[in-house]
Amino acid sequence: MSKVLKEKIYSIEKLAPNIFKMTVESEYIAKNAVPGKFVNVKCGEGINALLRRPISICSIDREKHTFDIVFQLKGIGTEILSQKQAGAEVDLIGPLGQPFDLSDEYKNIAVIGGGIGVFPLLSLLKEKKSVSKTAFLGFRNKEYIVLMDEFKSASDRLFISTDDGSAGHKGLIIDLLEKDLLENNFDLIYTCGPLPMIKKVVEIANKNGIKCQVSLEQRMGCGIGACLVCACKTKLGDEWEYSHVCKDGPVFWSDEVIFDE
Amino acid sequence: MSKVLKEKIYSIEKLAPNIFKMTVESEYIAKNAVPGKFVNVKCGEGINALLRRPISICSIDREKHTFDIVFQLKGIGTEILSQKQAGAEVDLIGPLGQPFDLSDEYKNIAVIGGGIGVFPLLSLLKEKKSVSKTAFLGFRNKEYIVLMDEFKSASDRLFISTDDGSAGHKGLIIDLLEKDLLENNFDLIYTCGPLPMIKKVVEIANKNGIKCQVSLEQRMGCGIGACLVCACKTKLGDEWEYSHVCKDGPVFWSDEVIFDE
Amino acid sequence: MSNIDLSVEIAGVKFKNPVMAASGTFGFGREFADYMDLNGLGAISVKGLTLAPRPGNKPPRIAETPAGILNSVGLQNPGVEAFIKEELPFLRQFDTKIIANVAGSTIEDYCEMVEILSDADIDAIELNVSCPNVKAGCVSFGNTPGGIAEITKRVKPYCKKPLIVKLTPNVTDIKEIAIAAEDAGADALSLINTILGMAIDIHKKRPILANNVGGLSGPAVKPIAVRMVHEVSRVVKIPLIGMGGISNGDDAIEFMLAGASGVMVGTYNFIDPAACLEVVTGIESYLTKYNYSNAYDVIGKLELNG
Amino acid sequence: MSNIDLSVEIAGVKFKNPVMAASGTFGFGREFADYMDLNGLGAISVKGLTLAPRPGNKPPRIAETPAGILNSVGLQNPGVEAFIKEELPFLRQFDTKIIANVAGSTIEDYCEMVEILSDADIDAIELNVSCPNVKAGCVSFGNTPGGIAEITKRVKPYCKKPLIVKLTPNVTDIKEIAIAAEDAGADALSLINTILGMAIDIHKKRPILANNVGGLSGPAVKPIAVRMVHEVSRVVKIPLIGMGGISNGDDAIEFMLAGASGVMVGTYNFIDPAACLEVVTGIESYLTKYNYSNAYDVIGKLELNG
Ligand SMILES: Cc1cc2nc3c(=O)[nH]c(=O)nc-3n(C[C@H](O)[C@H](O)[C@H](O)COP(=O)(O)OP(=O)(O)OC[C@H]3O[C@@H](n4cnc5c(N)ncnc54)[C@H](O)[C@@H]3O)c2cc1C
Ligand SMILES: Cc1cc2nc3c(=O)[nH]c(=O)nc-3n(C[C@H](O)[C@H](O)[C@H](O)COP(=O)(O)OP(=O)(O)OC[C@H]3O[C@@H](n4cnc5c(N)ncnc54)[C@H](O)[C@@H]3O)c2cc1C
Ligand SMILES: Cc1cc2nc3c(=O)[nH]c(=O)nc-3n(C[C@H](O)[C@H](O)[C@H](O)COP(=O)(O)O)c2cc1C
Ligand SMILES: Cc1cc2nc3c(=O)[nH]c(=O)nc-3n(C[C@H](O)[C@H](O)[C@H](O)COP(=O)(O)O)c2cc1C
Ligand code: FES
Ligand code: FES
Repeated sequence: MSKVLKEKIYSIEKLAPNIFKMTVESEYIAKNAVPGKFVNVKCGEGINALLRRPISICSIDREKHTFDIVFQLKGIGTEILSQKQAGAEVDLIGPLGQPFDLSDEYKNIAVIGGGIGVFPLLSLLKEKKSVSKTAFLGFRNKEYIVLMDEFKSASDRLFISTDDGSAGHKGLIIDLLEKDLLENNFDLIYTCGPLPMIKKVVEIANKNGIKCQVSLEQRMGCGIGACLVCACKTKLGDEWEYSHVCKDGPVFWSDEVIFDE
Repeated sequence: MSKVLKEKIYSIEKLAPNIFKMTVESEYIAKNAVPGKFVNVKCGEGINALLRRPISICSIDREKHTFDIVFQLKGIGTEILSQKQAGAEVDLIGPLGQPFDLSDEYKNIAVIGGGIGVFPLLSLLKEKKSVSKTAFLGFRNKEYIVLMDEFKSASDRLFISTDDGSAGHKGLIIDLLEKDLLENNFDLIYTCGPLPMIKKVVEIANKNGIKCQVSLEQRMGCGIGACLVCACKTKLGDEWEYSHVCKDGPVFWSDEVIFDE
Repeated sequence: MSNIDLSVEIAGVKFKNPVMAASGTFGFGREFADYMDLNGLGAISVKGLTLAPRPGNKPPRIAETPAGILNSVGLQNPGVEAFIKEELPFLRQFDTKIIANVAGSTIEDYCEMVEILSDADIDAIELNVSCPNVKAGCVSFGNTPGGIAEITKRVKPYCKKPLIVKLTPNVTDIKEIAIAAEDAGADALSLINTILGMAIDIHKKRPILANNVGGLSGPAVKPIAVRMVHEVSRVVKIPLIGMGGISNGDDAIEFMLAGASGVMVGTYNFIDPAACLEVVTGIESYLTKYNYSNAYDVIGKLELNG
Repeated sequence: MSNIDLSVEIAGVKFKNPVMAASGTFGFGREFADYMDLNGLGAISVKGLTLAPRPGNKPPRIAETPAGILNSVGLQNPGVEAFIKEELPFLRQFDTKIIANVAGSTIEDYCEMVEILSDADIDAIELNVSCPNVKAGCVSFGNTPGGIAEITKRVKPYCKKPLIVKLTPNVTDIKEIAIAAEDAGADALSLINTILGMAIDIHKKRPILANNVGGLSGPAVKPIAVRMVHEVSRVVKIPLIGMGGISNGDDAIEFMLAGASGVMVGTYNFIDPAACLEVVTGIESYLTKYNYSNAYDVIGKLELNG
């Protein structure tokens, strides 16, 4: 069950240009969150940035009763959020949504993330029980490569790309996945990031007969499954229907989703 | 001339239940302000508490380059303002409006203020060149009686009333003025406070043939005389017209104003 | 506060308090049960129903605007039969009134739905004749006196439940629309539905909503909604349910003073899933503060400036 | 940014940039000269003028609402003759276009004013046929196609200046009003005027405005205004001046994409007396960012979602 919570900000840190990490003290979230879930944050007071903003849980410290979110400055909501100070309160609802499938049947897994989408994959890597874990992470440039210690220690193999080649492979992270697949295979690929990347990953997974979970984004109203605005097309027998990212997702099996819109 | 200024808050202090004093560092205002003028403060960010809030200048420290405002919590704007911290910025336009007439011809003056209206009278008392100065100040109760050291040292005689009699005279401050007028006379009475009080003061002043200046309030849009919303009825020969509190006031001669609305 | 009577009667139905969840913002109640006690609500107006299930519009279906939102859900719903079978039993567990909100593309649709719902265990029917988010649809009925009179009159004989007609604000003169609905047999009116709007992504040079336009709701529309409730309250005798931007008890009191016997909370449910109950508490505090004992001490009690 | 051409042509008048001060929010410009260089503006639309001086409505004349304001100034102004004699010479010192905004209670009033202003040193006339704040007044002309056609047609022969007709949003279908104005001879349209609203002081149980109702403006109305500009741009050929809630360059770009050749800044002048110039700078930055060289690279360039 998710709750409306007013929690204390333990710390806030600028990780990269426009990217912030906020650690929030929350016994409830730390206890109930699982990788892939998100929180819906009221960034502004009252009418300011009226709607809550969905942000994925990036990592969970179950002992310290804290969790982290990592977010990118985009508009007014994330801007206000980035200005909050340690010690202040943050108003959020969580944990929300359907998480990644972490069941033991998937032994050899890969995560592939792009941009801000790499961060929800961190808690997945951390919490997935001991198996072979490969991470493919794509960034804009060197400056955006952050939390590498954590990613390294949570994964067995780690591949990095940047758009401009300032670190790791120059180009798309997809390239590294495709290359790696020539020699390796995975039971399950988890992906999160820009839609074009996700589509490409799903295509590759399909071609290679690998199961795949995608974490999707859509503009939200309520975040709890009531307003039906966060629609995403999914299969229903031979037909389709609109499922909802906040309730049926954000994590879907790739073969449930129809990517034609 | 008035300016749009982003100034630093030097300190903020809760004086009484719901009453705050904010000291702002501003070379420009400290240099250009005179008693009776006001500043127009953007309390919230962006659309939050959209309009600026007019607040009178309560005292001016021309050496330290600071000025004080004292404000009462009323709604969303003053609420946000009260939560600002020392060191933060405040966005204001000022100094605005027509000030009190402090010319030397008025030797024996009285100020009479009620509630939050007492505070603009403080800078008047402080800056009026050495004459006989009597202050009549009405408060809700003892708790609201603040800045008394400053009022005392700025005035020659000081009378206090409270609604509940918890300090000073029990009842209306008007009573004390009327009583004092039996023995004393004034060249000019300045008044600021609730409209019923102002009207009563004007009546008393008229009856006693004393000149009177009133500081009025009206809901404002621009604060600079352009939008014409802050209308107040004033005489125009035998007729009347609408003047504007932000530009033609907030201080008016009582015989200019028509109090029939 | 215990001796304050918050109950109101609208169209012959007694609501325990004036606060209701607005259609389309509360689903079928399930999601909110986690966040509050649904027994505390005066009523729930369920997500707009159509005869057949509808998938709704393409996403994005929402855009934030200053103090408001635009939505273009496009009436995604499982259809009236599925509602009765799968959703109503859940809702009926709670001691609150259930209003079925219906929309159609033909008058026949409306009549058929109203007939079906008349036999269901609901307390009232709300005709959505003004949904701006479906292409061929109900828009046209709601924006002329003739249109609203016709649909109300035609639906009425099929309707064994109290009939609430929901008005669109996208009209020149809402008074004449309200009068037409009253004359045609509406037992109550609810207003306002959303206001047609558009928000543009200046980087993509396209509207944010896949549907291009959507309905504006939230605090931004409150002054328009209050004005319309006030206007309508002066020209009709049937009770009104007011909505548009209500986020707390004080907002609700504005609508009640303006003439609304009931109020609905829409968009604010998204910001605070317990918003409806906070509105109830807020109304109660206001009544307490002024020593009123009854919701009717406020309803329609606005005095105009001379 | 120097090689960007911000100029636009509307109704035969060349404006140095699309940004104008909206009528009633900028007085006659004097007060703003302290805060910015008026030469930076595309135009100033002056406070609404009437034939005889008008005292305006009782105060309070303004109420704040979520992300907006209600006003009921009631056309306080010194009259058209005093404007020409006492205000215009000041305004003419600056290199910016001057638009005279006029309102009347009879068509004859409008004709007479337009005739007088046709001989004055102004650049265009804007007919306010939609002011919601005066009791007997211009409201009625603006909210039917017949009304707007008649006033436009009757005024036109007296008008030797480009004629801009300002549309009210308080209508069911703004497209038909716009078409009627175009057909009747308007050279350009400006929109939107304010939306009728009410705010209530729940403690006094009275409307905040002495006039009870007022016109809503400010960011809250932006999505409604953008939608209307978009709708109108698809049905008329004459140029549009868009307004309603513009507070920065990005907002202005929304209106321009939706089809406005010019934009006006109203309420935001109160929050930032240099707002108009910030909008100019914002438009320039946007054009620079996307390597556009010309305002027309944006105007009407919205692509709809399929
Ligand atoms: C399930 C989920 C998880 C997410 N996790 C993260 C995360 O971990 N880190 C992160 O930086 N971002 C994440 N996002 C995206 C994040 O929600 C948006 O960047 C954010 O809402 C932008 O708000 P804003 O006010 O800064 O931008 P604005 O553009 O001003 O926002 C305007 C409106 O659009 C919505 N919106 C804008 N972009 C998006 C988007 N991409 N997805 C959904 N709504 C959007 C906002 O919520 C708001 O309602 C996630 C989105 C979803 C749906
Ligand atoms: C010239 C002048 C000087 C003032 N000086 C002081 C002062 O020194 N200390 C102080 O505490 N207050 C002063 N006031 C009153 C102060 O402006 C209001 O209390 C304040 O604007 C309330 O804002 P709010 O957001 O807290 O209340 P809200 O009620 O939420 O405000 C809503 C709107 O109404 C306006 N408003 C509400 N009450 C008043 C009022 N009494 N006068 C003008 N506008 C109002 C607000 O500005 C705002 O636009 C002065 C007013 C004027 C006109
Ligand atoms: C996401 C969403 C969906 C809505 N769906 C419906 C609907 O199905 N039927 C209906 O009559 N009104 C619908 N509405 C309108 C609301 O019931 C209400 O009239 C409007 O939102 C104004 O109230 P508010 O400002 O409190 O949201 C919807 C509103 C929103 C925001
Ligand atoms: C205080 C005030 C006075 C106004 N007076 C006039 C007027 O005299 N004539 C007119 O055509 N519009 C008048 N308007 C409407 C504005 O010109 C503009 O159409 C409207 O405010 C929407 O723009 P905004 O949201 O940027 O303010 C007035 C608006 C305000 C806020
Ligand atoms: S955001 Fe409301 S249903 Fe998903
Ligand atoms: S507030 Fe605009 S003229 Fe006074």
